[in-house]
Amino acid sequence: MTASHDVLVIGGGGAGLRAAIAVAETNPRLRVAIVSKVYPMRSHTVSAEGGAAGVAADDDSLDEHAYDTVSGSDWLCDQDAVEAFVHEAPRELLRLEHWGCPWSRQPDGHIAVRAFGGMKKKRTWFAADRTGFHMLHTLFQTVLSFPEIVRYDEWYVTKLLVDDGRTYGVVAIDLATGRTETITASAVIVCTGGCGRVYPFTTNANIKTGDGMALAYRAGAPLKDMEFVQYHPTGLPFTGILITEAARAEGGWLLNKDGYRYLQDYDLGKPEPTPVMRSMELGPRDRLSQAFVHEQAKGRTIDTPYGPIVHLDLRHLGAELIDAKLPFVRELCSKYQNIDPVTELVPVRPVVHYMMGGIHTDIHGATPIQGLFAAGEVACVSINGANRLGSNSLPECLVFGARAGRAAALFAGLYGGRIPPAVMAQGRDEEDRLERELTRHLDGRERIADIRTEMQITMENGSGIYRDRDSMVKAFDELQELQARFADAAIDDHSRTFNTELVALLELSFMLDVAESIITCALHREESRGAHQRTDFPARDDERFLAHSLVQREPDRAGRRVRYLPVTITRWPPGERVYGR
Amino acid sequence: MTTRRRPAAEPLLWLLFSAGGMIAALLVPILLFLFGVAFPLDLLTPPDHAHLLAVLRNPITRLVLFGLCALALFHWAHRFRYTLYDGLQLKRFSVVIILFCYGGAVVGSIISAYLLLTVG
Amino acid sequence: MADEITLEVVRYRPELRIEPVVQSYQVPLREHWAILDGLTYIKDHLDGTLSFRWSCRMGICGSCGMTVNGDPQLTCATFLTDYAPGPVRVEPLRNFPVIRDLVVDIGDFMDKLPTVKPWVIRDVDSPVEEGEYLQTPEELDEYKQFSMCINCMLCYSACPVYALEPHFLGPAAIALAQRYNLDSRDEGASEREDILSSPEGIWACTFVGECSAACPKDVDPAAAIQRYKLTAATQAIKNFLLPRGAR
Amino acid sequence: MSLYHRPIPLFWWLERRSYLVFVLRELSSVFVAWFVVYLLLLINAVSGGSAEYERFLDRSGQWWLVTINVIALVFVLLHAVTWFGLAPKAIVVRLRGRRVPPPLIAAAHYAAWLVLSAVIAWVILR
Repeated sequence: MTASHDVLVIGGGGAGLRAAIAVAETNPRLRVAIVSKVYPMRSHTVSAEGGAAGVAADDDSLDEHAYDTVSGSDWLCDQDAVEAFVHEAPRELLRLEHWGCPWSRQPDGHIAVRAFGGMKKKRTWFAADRTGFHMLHTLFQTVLSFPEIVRYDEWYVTKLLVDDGRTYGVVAIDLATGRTETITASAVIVCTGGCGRVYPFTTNANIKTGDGMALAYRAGAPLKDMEFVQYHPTGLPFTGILITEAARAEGGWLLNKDGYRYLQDYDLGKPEPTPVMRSMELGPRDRLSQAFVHEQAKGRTIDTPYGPIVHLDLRHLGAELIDAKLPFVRELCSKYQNIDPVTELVPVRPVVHYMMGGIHTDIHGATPIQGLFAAGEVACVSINGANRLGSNSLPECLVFGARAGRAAALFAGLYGGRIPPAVMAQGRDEEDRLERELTRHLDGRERIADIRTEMQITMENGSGIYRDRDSMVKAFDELQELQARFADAAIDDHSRTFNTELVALLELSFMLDVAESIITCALHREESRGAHQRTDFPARDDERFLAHSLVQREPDRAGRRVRYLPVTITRWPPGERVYGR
Repeated sequence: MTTRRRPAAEPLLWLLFSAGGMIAALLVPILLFLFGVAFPLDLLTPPDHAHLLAVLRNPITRLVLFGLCALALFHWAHRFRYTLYDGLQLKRFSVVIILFCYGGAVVGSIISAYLLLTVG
Repeated sequence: MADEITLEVVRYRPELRIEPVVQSYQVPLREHWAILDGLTYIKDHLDGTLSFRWSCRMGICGSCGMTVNGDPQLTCATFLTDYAPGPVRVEPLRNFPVIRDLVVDIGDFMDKLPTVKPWVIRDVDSPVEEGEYLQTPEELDEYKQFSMCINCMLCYSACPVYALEPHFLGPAAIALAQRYNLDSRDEGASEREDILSSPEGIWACTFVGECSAACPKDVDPAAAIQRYKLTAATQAIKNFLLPRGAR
Repeated sequence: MSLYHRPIPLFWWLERRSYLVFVLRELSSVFVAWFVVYLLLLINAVSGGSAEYERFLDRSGQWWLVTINVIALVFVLLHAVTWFGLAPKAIVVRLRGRRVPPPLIAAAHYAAWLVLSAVIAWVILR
């Protein structure tokens, strides 16, 4: 069976919904559709807590936001992209305000902004500490007002159809019925988010399995800067549930087992009773997570059944502030940790949170494959470089979702038309393959969960907060082995109706590819920068590596190739990252 | 989208139901306690006839009692209608139920008006 | 504390049987383990054929609503130890057609949601260049509670009216309409009036109140509906008493 | 795709305690209506003169009538308590721009109940 659209968006989160609206607004005649493996309001944008950065205050400027972002990225971002980003972010956030997003307000009715890590000024818009939830639902409900936007809810895309360097659509499974379908489109926008589930301990939802990255990678698109994996310094032990950076921005402290604000030992400034911008607890996430590892090495963390922890102290903030600005933090602590942050210390540890890397795109969201666009966490423009600043990712979804939507609309308007027969054949082949996946593993011996767990442990050991060549080579070999074992993975479930095991199998296969790309890029980058810290190459090396790594499959799919693309520098030459002084 | 039929009666019936529910909640417990339980069981001495008649002859009393009777009956009518719909799943007989319930309330209101107007 | 607990999972497999059957599994009983952790344990280690939805496991995405020992719950926010020594019965959400095992079809809600126009409607849209629509914290508080809905469907599962009257718009959809009606930036209340005041709208509700009891986010849809009844009734009286032009 | 629709039992409200309480709450309306009938009989008796009134008082002492009235009183109290509990959800009162907290509105209802009951008792028993 086939369906046909002009623009097809894969993923119904912040970037995907914004992109779909942009398409509909740019050219209302285009037939635009969103394919998502979950209902859009279940997308992982929903879990974002702290806020969305966009210059709003009188004492702030676009240049300062740009500089914070550039220095936060350890100079690995593209500065033209950052300039476009900081320029358009406030406008996008305002647009969301017009669509009904319940932003927190000042007493006079203007938007309120809060401090955030690595930002010199208060510029983070927030809706209490459920910012992502409110943004997602606002976008989703706004999408409902566009009847021309068609949705394929709970459809899982398994393949991008690419022929001769141009994309023509996807093959997807309707989960409820198990039906596979070729959905053609003149332009495809990938907005599937990140891949935190490649790691064992992550804030990411179960659905964050790097599908879009793997789809593009398999279709021949390069992935960029995949070695940069952000560890958020404050996740709850066991669950990995995120405790937002806003908790520290509102004045929370990080304490080691002696009750000591240990960040002062790591060149992050002096402890002050109230928060100081770009200092101490308001430093960037990479530096804070690294500081934790050093504390652990010094034996100053606290051991628990769920690993070593430090404490986040919010007690001095008082119940009133916590209820007004951090109600979700209080709810999460009480539900999942049985503690009340008003009176008790919150146990936290670093947790995999975000992929700086992703599908290589230009500042319009276009990938090297014609007609293929990407936006949001799945893409790498790059504005995040080696380390993303907290609250830059939500506006990134909006700014680059909208840009990709406009570019895709333009592309589809110009280059619509006939689908080559080879593409339809590809579609049929993929449908056949899925049919085989459903039955071929009848006699398999490996369990999906076992391979997945081993992959996650391999990734943590091989490319955690600190890496070195030996650990990564070992991890790479283990991944090869896991790929081989995957071929022998069994599935118990051969039903066509809502077969979540088949989805888990396909997700695992995507994750294995993404994991491989992460390790490959990390091995090749012989320096330390931002979130990529190598004990065997502890210094930043601008001479060799002030460049994006691009990893791409060889056409025969057997090997992979890494090359480097110079970073775009417009106004801020590489310098030292200074925090707290 | 098609414009839906907006029932004209439903808001009015709901208001009557609500007003009846409120007045019943406020006034019925004490009245029922006194005349239904306390006096019959001799927990309290019932008032003599002359006193009650005097109270009843007061136009304010009669107005209040009429309001209580009529609204309470409409409260019953509305609530009982939905109890039959949902509790016994009888919605298919809705025409009969509506006639019985609201018709009953109308007849009851007329009777109470008559009785209150003809107080000796 | 015993180290295992029994999960009695009600399973419906359309290919195999007409009626759902109960299947029991032994899962580890550990502190901090949610019902959902028990289910993923089954899926990963005992029986890969068990189907259920889940995603964020922090009570915000709304995927994992199920019926636990008769009550509608988010299984990621309901803990095994609270049900010890068990057994715990896990069923799909009530009042929805079951697609498979613990997966229900919420298409009905997804179809109804757009009919209440849950988006900002303005007579005249101001360009974003003119800045934000001002809204004081007090004005925000007017609708904030009703904006907390995560569409988890627990309220529909708890609502007997929805069970008996499938055309009923239902608690979450009405609460979301009220969320926009009460938003100081919105001017679309009159456009939502027809659908909300229809027999399938607020008037179908008999104020059982179970939606609000079930809501994991304290949205209180029952209150939204009652408030709208009062608004609609007052409006109806006004319409009746006042000539058309004076409204 | 064949969906499974769970059948709804006729007495679905026996499945959950809260549903049962709901149906009992709704049934309280029958006893409210019964009270109106009883009240009208009383009014009729008072109108009919002293003897008629005495006869009414005698009859009202019959065991079955007292039983009905005790049950009715329980239901009417259930009605009053649930009504005052739910009223704050529908009624939003603002004083000087601030929303009055719902528990306060409920408390106001109880206060009104108390005062009115006292007034009625005083008028009748005076």
